[in-house]
Amino acid sequence: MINQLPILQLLLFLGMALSIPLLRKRRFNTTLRLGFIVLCLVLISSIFIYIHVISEGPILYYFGNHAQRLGIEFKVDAFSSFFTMFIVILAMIIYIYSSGDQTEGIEEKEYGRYYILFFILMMSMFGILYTNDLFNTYVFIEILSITTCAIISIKRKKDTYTSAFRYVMLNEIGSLSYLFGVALIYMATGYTNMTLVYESISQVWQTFPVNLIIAISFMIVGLGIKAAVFPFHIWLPDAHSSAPSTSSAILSAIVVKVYILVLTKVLFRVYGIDVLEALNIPVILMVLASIGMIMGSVFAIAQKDVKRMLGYSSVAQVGYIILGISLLTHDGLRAAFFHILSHGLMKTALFLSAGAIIFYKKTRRINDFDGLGYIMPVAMGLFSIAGLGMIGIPLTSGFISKLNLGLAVLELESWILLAIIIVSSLLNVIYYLPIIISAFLKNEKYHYRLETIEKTPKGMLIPLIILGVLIIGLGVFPEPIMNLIEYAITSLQA
Amino acid sequence: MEDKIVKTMTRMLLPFIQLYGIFIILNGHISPGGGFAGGAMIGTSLILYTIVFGLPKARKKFSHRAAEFMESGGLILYVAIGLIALIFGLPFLTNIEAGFSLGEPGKIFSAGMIPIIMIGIGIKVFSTMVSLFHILIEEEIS
Amino acid sequence: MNFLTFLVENINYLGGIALFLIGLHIVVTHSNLIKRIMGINIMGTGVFLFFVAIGYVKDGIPPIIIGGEPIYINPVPSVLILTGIVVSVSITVYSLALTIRIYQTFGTIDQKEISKLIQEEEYHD
Amino acid sequence: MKRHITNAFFIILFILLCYAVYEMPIDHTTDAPSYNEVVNHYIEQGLNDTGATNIVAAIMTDYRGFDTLGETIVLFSSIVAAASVLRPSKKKEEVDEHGR
Repeated sequence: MINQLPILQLLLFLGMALSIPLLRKRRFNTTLRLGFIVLCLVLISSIFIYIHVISEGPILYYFGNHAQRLGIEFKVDAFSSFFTMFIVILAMIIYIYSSGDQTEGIEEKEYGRYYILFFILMMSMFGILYTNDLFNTYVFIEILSITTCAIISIKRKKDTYTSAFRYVMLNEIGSLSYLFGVALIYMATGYTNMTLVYESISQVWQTFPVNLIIAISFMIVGLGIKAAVFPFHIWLPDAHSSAPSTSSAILSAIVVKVYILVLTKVLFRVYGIDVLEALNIPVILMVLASIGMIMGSVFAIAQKDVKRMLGYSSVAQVGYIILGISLLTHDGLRAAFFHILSHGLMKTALFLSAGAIIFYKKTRRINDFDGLGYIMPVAMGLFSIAGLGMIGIPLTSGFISKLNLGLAVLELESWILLAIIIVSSLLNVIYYLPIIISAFLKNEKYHYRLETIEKTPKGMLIPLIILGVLIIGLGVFPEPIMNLIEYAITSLQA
Repeated sequence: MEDKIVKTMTRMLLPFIQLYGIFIILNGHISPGGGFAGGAMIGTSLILYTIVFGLPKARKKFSHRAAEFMESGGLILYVAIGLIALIFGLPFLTNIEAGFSLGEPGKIFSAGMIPIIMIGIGIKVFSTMVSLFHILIEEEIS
Repeated sequence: MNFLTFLVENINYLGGIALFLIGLHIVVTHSNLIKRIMGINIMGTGVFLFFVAIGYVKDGIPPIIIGGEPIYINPVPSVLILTGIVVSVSITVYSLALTIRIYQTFGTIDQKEISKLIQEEEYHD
Repeated sequence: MKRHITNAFFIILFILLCYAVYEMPIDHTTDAPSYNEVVNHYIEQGLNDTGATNIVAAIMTDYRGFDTLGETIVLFSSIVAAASVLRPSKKKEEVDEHGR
């Protein structure tokens, strides 16, 4: 029975998305409550799957009861079920925020469509993490990209359309180059199932080295465009500045991470470490990551609009994660996975609190933030906790991930990378600290209005508090999460 | 498009295009073609109708309620067929072991669930094409 | 001589790669939105042609079982491309819908003019 | 000047990709690397497994049926996406024409 759970989760999301148009007659928050129940069910079942997978090993699920090489296969192991749990938890927090949130630009009557897209998006992310088939990943990537574009353009404003259009164009180039990589791999090996491709690549890569190098570089470029790795990140800041803040939270905290996880799956499950080192692919990734870490932060400093700054800082943090992965060592992966978690939490916190601040204060410019700490204690408090986390102040999860990344890099004695990490952390300080300082220390401008504390609605307050607690909690006791990540790494490298 | 000749021509042509589309869908698992090709054919016949007779009349022929029903209906049909296998404990979308009749090859009701899925895909592609066309066209007028 | 046979034999692959790169070039250099959508379609056709060309077998017949021992072509790429074509249709419709909206709000579908208009707006507020 | 750089870049990419294809065996026969035992199984056992003579339809709906389900979901989400951009959904009370 446990084998059927992964596909039932997907169908649960699909059923919820299909049932929203049918529930239109009833009041809207019955749909919201039903959606929340669906999310809880999926969370419980993914915890259940995670426990089962840890004890009995990966679930292999062949669609249509065919042999592995004939049909499509779901391979649910510690790696995929760990990250699906993370995605569902984050999505629940954003879901609570967005259901309690009237601040968004989306009109009330658009909500039905927003949640249809939300649940189809969740379904495709679960599908991407579960499938063990290259072409099936492409189909799910397409569902993910069309729903993320639709989420951005649902806010009917002038600049959302242009940024959504640019996002569609770049996304389409990304998925077509990923498909080109799959075509080259199919040409060399004849399989699309990841484990079979892995076995045949380990024999065949001497005979078709150029073909496989170009295939993996097309995949890196394709997924790099979608994951906003540095040279291809052009779409991210515009998409973030115009999209509703719940969508940009989903986009930068979860969707970007899913594309990075697809890249790790392709690198480790399809190519394997020794073939990668033989074709010296990690060097490309390291170069991309380190440029991204520096340039992302440099651009972020120059920004005046809060959301664009957060977008550029996402580009820099993606560089951290890719750097961790490109080290191809156990510690590198551990640092990268932990940073995926901590950055997901912190970026969601930043976007949701920025959304609340922008709505109440009608200001998007960074230098209008002075004295905000007293006007909106919760939102600004969370913004500064997450900002301190991004800088890497001890007691926050950001510090732990930077520490691990530094240790992983030290293990390889590559001093340049260590210098790059330090420089980019300093750059982070330059653009996060001024906001926090001006929000709490400079308050003479708003002195006379100290007593009018904006009451953010309860529905938006709870997720912000949960996020703050999680960031601090992850920073203070990282051990339980760390050995969960150990399972994920061992299952990835098996 | 007030042209008389074009109107009578389409009125004569439409049934044959749609008949041929249905033929392609039903024979999807015997001869080349299948859900996509057949669905696209029926879809284009209705788009031709919309172009020639205008959106309001096309709305009556393929109303908004029917489009919405067909879209989610096609998807629900596909998922339901997949779930039948789950009842017997077999993985999702199993065909012959899950009790679909094999039939002898070359006949229409032969290959287990494949013709049913073909019909589901045909309905889905047809209604998606037509309602996408109506969404794009409708925006022009209003 | 060897290069010539390579050229003649693999003309499908070269065609696919050429279409892919032409499409990419159009999307990168042109600023008219409709042209960029067409560039994406050309790119998609290029990848699909390349993918189907992998399954080509000399004098193979389409995989409809008709008894006897004919040589069949490799059916797997054609199945994968069926899905790919439908996916690229839906992406094109979505970007066309966006272009209609952009035209209604900005009055132009040229990327350069649109970014100029946006800069002017940012300058004002 | 910028145009020449981009054109040069695309020509180099073209040559690179042709080199990738250059390695592949030239003759399109049944012993190409992609014509392996999976394809032979589809062609020989396809009829017995699924009963469909059209192997492409058999693969599309039976062997790789989940791909086609994923792709129907793409169609469904493209309608919702296009409608969310273009069609302002009417107020819930309007009974006659409910927006998608």
